[in-house]
Amino acid sequence: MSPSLDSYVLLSAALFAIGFLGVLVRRNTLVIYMCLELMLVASTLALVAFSRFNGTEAGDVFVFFILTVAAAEVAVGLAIIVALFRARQTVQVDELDLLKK
Amino acid sequence: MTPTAAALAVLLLPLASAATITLFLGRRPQGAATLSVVTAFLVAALALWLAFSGARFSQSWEWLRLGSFSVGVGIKFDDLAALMLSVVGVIGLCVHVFSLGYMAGDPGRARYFGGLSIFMFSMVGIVLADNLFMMFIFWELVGFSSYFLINHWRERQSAADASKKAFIVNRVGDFGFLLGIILCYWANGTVSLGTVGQTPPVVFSRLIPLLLFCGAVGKSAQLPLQIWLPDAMEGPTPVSALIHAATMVAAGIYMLCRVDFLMVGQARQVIAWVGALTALYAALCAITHRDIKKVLAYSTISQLGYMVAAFGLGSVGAAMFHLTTHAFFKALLFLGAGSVILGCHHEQDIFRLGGLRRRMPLTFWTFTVAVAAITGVPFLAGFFSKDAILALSYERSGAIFTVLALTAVLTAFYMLRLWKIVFLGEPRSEAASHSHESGVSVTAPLVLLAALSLVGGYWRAYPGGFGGVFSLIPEAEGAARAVVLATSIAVLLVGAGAALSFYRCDGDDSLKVGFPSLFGLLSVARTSFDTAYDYYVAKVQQRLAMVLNFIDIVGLAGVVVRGLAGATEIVGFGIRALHTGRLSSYVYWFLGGVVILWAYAAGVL
Amino acid sequence: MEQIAFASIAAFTLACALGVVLAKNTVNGAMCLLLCLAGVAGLFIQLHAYLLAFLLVLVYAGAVVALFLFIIMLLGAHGGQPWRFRAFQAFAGVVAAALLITGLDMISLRGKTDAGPPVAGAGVGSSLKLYADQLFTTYLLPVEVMGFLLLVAMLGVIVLSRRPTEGEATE
Amino acid sequence: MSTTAFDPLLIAVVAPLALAATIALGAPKKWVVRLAYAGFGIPALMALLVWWRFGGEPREAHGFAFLSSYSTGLERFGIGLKLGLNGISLAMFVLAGLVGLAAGLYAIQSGAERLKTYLLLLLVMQAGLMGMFASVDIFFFYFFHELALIPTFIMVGIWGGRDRSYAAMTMTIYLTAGAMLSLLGLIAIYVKSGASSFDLLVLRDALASRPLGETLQRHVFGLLLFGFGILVSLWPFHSWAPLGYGAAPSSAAMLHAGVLKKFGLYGLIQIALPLLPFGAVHWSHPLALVAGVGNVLVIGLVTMAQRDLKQMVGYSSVMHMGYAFLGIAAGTAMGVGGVVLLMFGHGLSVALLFLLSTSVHRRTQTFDMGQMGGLAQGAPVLAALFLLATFASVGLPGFANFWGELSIFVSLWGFSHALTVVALTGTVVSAVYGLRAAARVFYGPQSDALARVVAGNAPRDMAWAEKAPALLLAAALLFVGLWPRSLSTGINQALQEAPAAVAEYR
Amino acid sequence: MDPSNLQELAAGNTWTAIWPELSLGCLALLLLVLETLLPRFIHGKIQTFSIAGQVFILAALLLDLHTPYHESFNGLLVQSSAGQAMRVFFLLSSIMVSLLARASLWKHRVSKVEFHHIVLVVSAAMMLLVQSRNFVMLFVSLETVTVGLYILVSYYRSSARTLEAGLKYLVMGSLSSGLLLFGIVLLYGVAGSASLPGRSSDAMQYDELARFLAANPHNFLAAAGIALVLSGVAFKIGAFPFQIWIPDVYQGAPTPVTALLAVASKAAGFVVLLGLVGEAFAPYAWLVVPILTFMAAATILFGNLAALKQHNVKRLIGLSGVSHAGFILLAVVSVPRVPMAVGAVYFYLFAYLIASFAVFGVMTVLAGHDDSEQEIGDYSGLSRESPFLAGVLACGLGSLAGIPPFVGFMGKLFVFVAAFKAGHYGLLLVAIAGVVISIYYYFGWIRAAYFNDEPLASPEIARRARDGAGRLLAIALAALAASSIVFGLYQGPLGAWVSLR
Repeated sequence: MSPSLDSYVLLSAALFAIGFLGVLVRRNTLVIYMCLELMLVASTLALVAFSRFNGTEAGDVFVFFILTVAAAEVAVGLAIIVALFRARQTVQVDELDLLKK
Repeated sequence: MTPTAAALAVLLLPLASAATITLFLGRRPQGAATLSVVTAFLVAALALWLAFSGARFSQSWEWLRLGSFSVGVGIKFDDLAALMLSVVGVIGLCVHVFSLGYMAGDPGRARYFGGLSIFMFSMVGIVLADNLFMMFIFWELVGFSSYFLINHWRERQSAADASKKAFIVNRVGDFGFLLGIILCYWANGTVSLGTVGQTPPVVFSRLIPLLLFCGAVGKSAQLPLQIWLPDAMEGPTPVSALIHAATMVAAGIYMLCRVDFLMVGQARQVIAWVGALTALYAALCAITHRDIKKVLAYSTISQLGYMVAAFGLGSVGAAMFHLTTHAFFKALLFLGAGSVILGCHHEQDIFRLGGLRRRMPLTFWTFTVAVAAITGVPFLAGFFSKDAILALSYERSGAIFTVLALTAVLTAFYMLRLWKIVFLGEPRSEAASHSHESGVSVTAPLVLLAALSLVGGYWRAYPGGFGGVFSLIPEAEGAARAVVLATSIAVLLVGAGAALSFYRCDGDDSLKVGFPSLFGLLSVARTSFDTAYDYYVAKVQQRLAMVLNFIDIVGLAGVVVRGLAGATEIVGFGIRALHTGRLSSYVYWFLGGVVILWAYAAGVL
Repeated sequence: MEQIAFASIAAFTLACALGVVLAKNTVNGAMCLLLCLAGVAGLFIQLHAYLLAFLLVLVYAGAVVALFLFIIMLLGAHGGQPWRFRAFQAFAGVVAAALLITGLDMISLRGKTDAGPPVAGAGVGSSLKLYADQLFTTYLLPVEVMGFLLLVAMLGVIVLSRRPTEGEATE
Repeated sequence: MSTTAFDPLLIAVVAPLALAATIALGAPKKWVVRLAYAGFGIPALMALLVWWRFGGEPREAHGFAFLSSYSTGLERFGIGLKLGLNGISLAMFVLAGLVGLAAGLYAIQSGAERLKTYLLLLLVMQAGLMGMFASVDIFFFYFFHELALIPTFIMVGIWGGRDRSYAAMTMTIYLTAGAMLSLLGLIAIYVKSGASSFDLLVLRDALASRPLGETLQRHVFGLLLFGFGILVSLWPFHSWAPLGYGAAPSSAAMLHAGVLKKFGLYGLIQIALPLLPFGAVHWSHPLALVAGVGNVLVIGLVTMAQRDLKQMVGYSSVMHMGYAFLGIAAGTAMGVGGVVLLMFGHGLSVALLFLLSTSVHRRTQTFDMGQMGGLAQGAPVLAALFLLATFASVGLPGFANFWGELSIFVSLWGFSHALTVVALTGTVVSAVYGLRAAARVFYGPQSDALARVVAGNAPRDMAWAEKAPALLLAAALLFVGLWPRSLSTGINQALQEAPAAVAEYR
Repeated sequence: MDPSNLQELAAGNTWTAIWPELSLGCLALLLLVLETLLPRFIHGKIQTFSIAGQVFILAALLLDLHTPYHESFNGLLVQSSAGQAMRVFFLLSSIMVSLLARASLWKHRVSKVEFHHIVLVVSAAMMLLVQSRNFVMLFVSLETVTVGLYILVSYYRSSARTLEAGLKYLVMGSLSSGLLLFGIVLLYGVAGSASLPGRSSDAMQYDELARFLAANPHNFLAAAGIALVLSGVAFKIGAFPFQIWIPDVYQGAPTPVTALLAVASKAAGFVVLLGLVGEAFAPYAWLVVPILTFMAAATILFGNLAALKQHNVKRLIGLSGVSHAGFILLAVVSVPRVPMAVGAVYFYLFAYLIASFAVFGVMTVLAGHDDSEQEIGDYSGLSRESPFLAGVLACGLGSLAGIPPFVGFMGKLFVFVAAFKAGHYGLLLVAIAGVVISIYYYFGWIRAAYFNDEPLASPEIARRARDGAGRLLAIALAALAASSIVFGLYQGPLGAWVSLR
């Protein structure tokens, strides 16, 4: 017997939650960014599972777009982090508080 | 000229004169004076013509309508109005003419004559008014003219204070007056004197007459609102003669007579007692005063008390009769005093005058006639009218009769004190010793008024007749007649004798020297009302105002408004502080948001 | 059999995901991410989405994670910063975890899909042909937009990571 | 509904705006004053013209005459610029024209700094005022009010006296709050009437045949009452008024206290009473109590305690608004008509008082009455006018205010006996502070402080340029005071419907 | 899938329907081409060229305003008059942003053409975004917008503040994208579920999804998905509690980008929200309306209260923008019950566009090299130095504050009427409180510009105020100020057109 759809969804949700948790608790920009990627991947997992179990097509196509977007986002995001590191010599978000109040 | 047109002319001529003076003659005092006097002459002539031609009519125009509420302007010209109008016209003319001499050289003459014209307009308005609203309107306007004229010498602090006091005290009285009118309106649906008088009026309580009486209390300076009248002597003396002796203050009596049909027994009783007590109290006050005009002012209050008492005892005739004669001799007294003041370079302290008999003979003789008239020397004007009132009171109420008789003693006492100290003896000051009689414009009115004071009591001789009024004069019969006559002669002798024998013509008040404690007591009694009111104004009213002001500014505008603003700002600061600038804290906001939304979607919230 | 495979891959994936969050050393974190992605690719295969599994490995593992590692090295940021827990942060983290787990529970317990077994036949994710058909007909517009997106991203990276030119104001 | 070729109402609204725009777009300097004369003169002329013609004009729906409408592209929304006057709005329209002209003339001769901007803002305000009362569409009624309100804030902020910044801010926030609440009330009427129109005539027809539910009327009237009440300085929401007027430049204070403030009362009379008669009855008792005790009695006493002349005038204006609220609470044609007359009279007299206070300040360099005295000797005309204005505001017969107060007092007895007594007490109180102020400023000997300020030179009396606006106001006060039928006939006609509707619920 | 079917599907791609987006894309590409072809010294002119091109497209668009409601691209997009309106909206905003950028970029040594390129692409993507009726399309265009904005926000890469803003926007934006995506996935999954009634084979389509939701009015997974999607959109529009990033990012971002974020990006978010509330999630009004009601109230209060004590103008305008989002939400929550609320949203957006760009224009002109540090105090005495700029500022702020005769007032009026019709009385009271509070800070700003007698805070600002805007920008600002009054007085075309639906 194959695993149920629910178990895939649960797994995906767990991955999503772990990603979110990482964004919450980590202070290193790079790690935060990795966690954000994790959240996207979690979504794709659910998407593929749904497509498979429901027999619908759009989900699979969507994954392609998500992956592409993620790649572009990572490129831009890392560029920003690099630029920021150049300006501030740090990747710790706690030290980024020029803008407040 | 139809009577209506004439009446309208009487009403509007002074207004036109006032307007012309205000607009065009402000810089031409001579022109203003002339215009004003001519107007006064025309008014007097037309008034007398109207009164004696026997024309009696009423007519009314709607002036304002809002829904069911309508205010009319109209003329009700009956015997009562005719009598009052004649008095106003004659006295007004005398005073205008007198003013020509008295005010000569005053820089504010134009303003003064403008004020007189406004006053004439307002006074005539009261007289002619055919409904209570209209009467109230002119009632207020005479108050304003009085204010304006008392304040004539505006650089004087005392004049400014006195005028303010006069208006405000009158306003207090008018408070009741207007309330009474409003009640009357709601009770009867109208305040037209004609309509309310014809159908049996609805007087649902003693309240209406008593409230209307409040107006008279203020205007006629009855207890406890009498305080303004002595102060009002700050105005020029002719003004005192016209407004604060002969006409305006008597308007209270006139008004009461106008609304006679609204009176009920218990209200009359109150009114009679107020009048009697005022008469007595004012007479007592007059004894100790040194200022010639203020003595006369207290005398006026006292005589007005007589009239009010007469009305309260139920006789419109007696009240109006005394009003008429009083107008003659009191105007004469004031104008005489004016003549003295003018002759003595504005010296008003009687103990600094003296010996004017020889230097100002005409003034002396006319003044003597007036004193005789007011003290009730037989066959002069005052004798008849005062007798009528005494007779009335004898008939109706022994207590009031006693009070009034006592007042008569005092009247004779203080009037002769005044007369003796001012005119007899030797001059006691530079001013008095250089005194002189003034010109014809000053003396002519004196003579005219003296004549009227001599003959004014023979009411049956009045041409044209004011039967509607004078037929109501009560006459004592039989034994009562003798008692009253005896009393009046007795009081005259007692009072006059005491004064003549007691006072010496020197620079000091004999009473003060002889009986200092009595003098002190009377002085305290005189000033007690002012003291009480001053205490109220300064310590109660003003403090209350300050406290409320404090609450308004500190409590409301400060604590509540600024406090609310401040609280908002503190919240603002607090929320601003939420922007910590830390990314990690912002992520928690997202978490919070998602959790709230999830919770709601799941039905937890 | 499939159940066991799923369970083991799922456990592995979750563990690696946790590793990303917990790893002290950033490089280790990136490696965990890589393994996690491999796990997900495995799950894709189990779901018959072979093409997508391939894409995932190619794009993510091959490009993204490599890029991450590259940057970590470039910035020298791999020296694991110690976990700096403050009481408040720890508390907030626990609360956050609790809330997320509650949310998950609710999704899994109340949101049962009651789906039957997978629909027979392979989805579009399994073959390149089907996939391309979709992409170049129905979804042609998004693909075109995606082109612009990539162009923009490329320009952005160039603009942002170019060294500040001479005279450009710095703080 | 015809759009006549010559529409005096439209001209009165557009002329000041157009001239303001001309000035803004850079009219030559020497033309600015001339344009301003025209900008204030034309509305006043138009106002007098419609006043003259009003009696003979045919009445269209609900007693309105001079009706005309213009499209602004929102017909589908039920909004259109519709102008017209009934007896009530006629009175206010004339008031706005006259006070506007006086304020304008006074501003022109004031020599204010940045005079061009000052006149420009005043012109905008003037247009708003004229439009406010000429609008039959209640959206535009509100719109024009705001149009006039904004310049007020700016003028207080720029040309104000001491504390101007705080005063302007307080005023802005208070009045915005009031305006927003009333806007909500107006929207409520718009939506709930089912007419989907802001046209007052349409609304009246719609609600006459199908009145709103009683609960709804209660709530909506409450909204309007509080909104308008704040704008009219209903106690205890009055704090802005003395503060704002104390700081405002004279012309702005004249226009605001004299005309703009009447917006709320006018709205209650023209909109709330006819459309929400049950609400009016429901709220009348609390309203009367607050207005009687709070505005008349408490503020009356507070006014007595003022030393600052301008603040005193400000407080006295708050107090007189209490009478107006009392008249509205009474809800009869007598009371409401009285309110309209009072608005007219008060508008003129308070404007005159503000004008003269500034003239006094110009001579004494202070508003502190404790330091003044004896000004009448040097400036008799100023003194006379001030006395006139004081007596007008005290309610002396012969001035327009008197008729208003009298009608209100008489009508009030039918509503509440106790409050009539309270209100009448106010007449004494106002006499006390009014005369006290006049005495302190003008009479008695010249004070030492004043002597120091003028340093030996006798203060000069008013020149013609300064006198003319004051005389204009005084003349209007006297005219209506002596001939109240010139307004009351129209007002009475306009009050055929609303009080009857109110009476039905009472 | 047989080839004929493919042909048919390919034929569904009616490219002419999206000619404005295509033209913008081409223009963007053309810019890059010109940059490589033309010599360096006339690169500055490329900016002007870009603006001219946009104006040209705008003109063409204005000739083709009325479009019947129809689908294109196999249902991925929907064209309508409202869509046309939003195209105009985004074009106007991108023209303004280009103008502002032209005035701002020269103060920084950064590549200019790329900036314009990205602005154009982002605008085109926004146009597509608001026409999307399919979640795939929605996500793709949304991400294009977002990625573009990541770059633009961090564009002044030498400024630590700008980069910090960029990073914050990046993280928060990615997080919200993640939430949105997961929500979409959940919806897609549950709607395709074979065991539920109304199963949809293509739940990425709005109408399909709506049909499914209507058949399953209380599905938990769908509700959770909707909640997540709303969270993602709330980030875009800056609704509570997803607004917290706004002041920081607005402050750090280059001013033209701040304007783009504040106006266009927010407007796009709202139109997406309208589509969701009005179409896709319509059967779930029981869920959406309370959530948005709560958001609206909290957003209005939070935005206004936070702005109360704010002195940095960019943060202030950001927070005031938050409160405006609350007001628009007020109209959005009324949409399920009152159809005219849609018109109110559009009108408000246009009013907001006019007002905001007037203010941003003045801000840009006065900004120095580091434009993140502008304080209200810096504006004191502006009316003396430059009446023109002060006037434009006053028109903008007056309109934002919502006072007549400015167009912002009409916007508020429509929103209030809509909310009243829908019966959101409590919200209206909150909104009124918000308006009153907002008066305080807008007034404070105007007060600084007009009432203060002191000269401008620094000679540099005074010089910039005197120099004024460049000619093009000045014309644009004058037009904005004028239109803020004209549309306040006479709504004719705008009113009729916006309420066409």
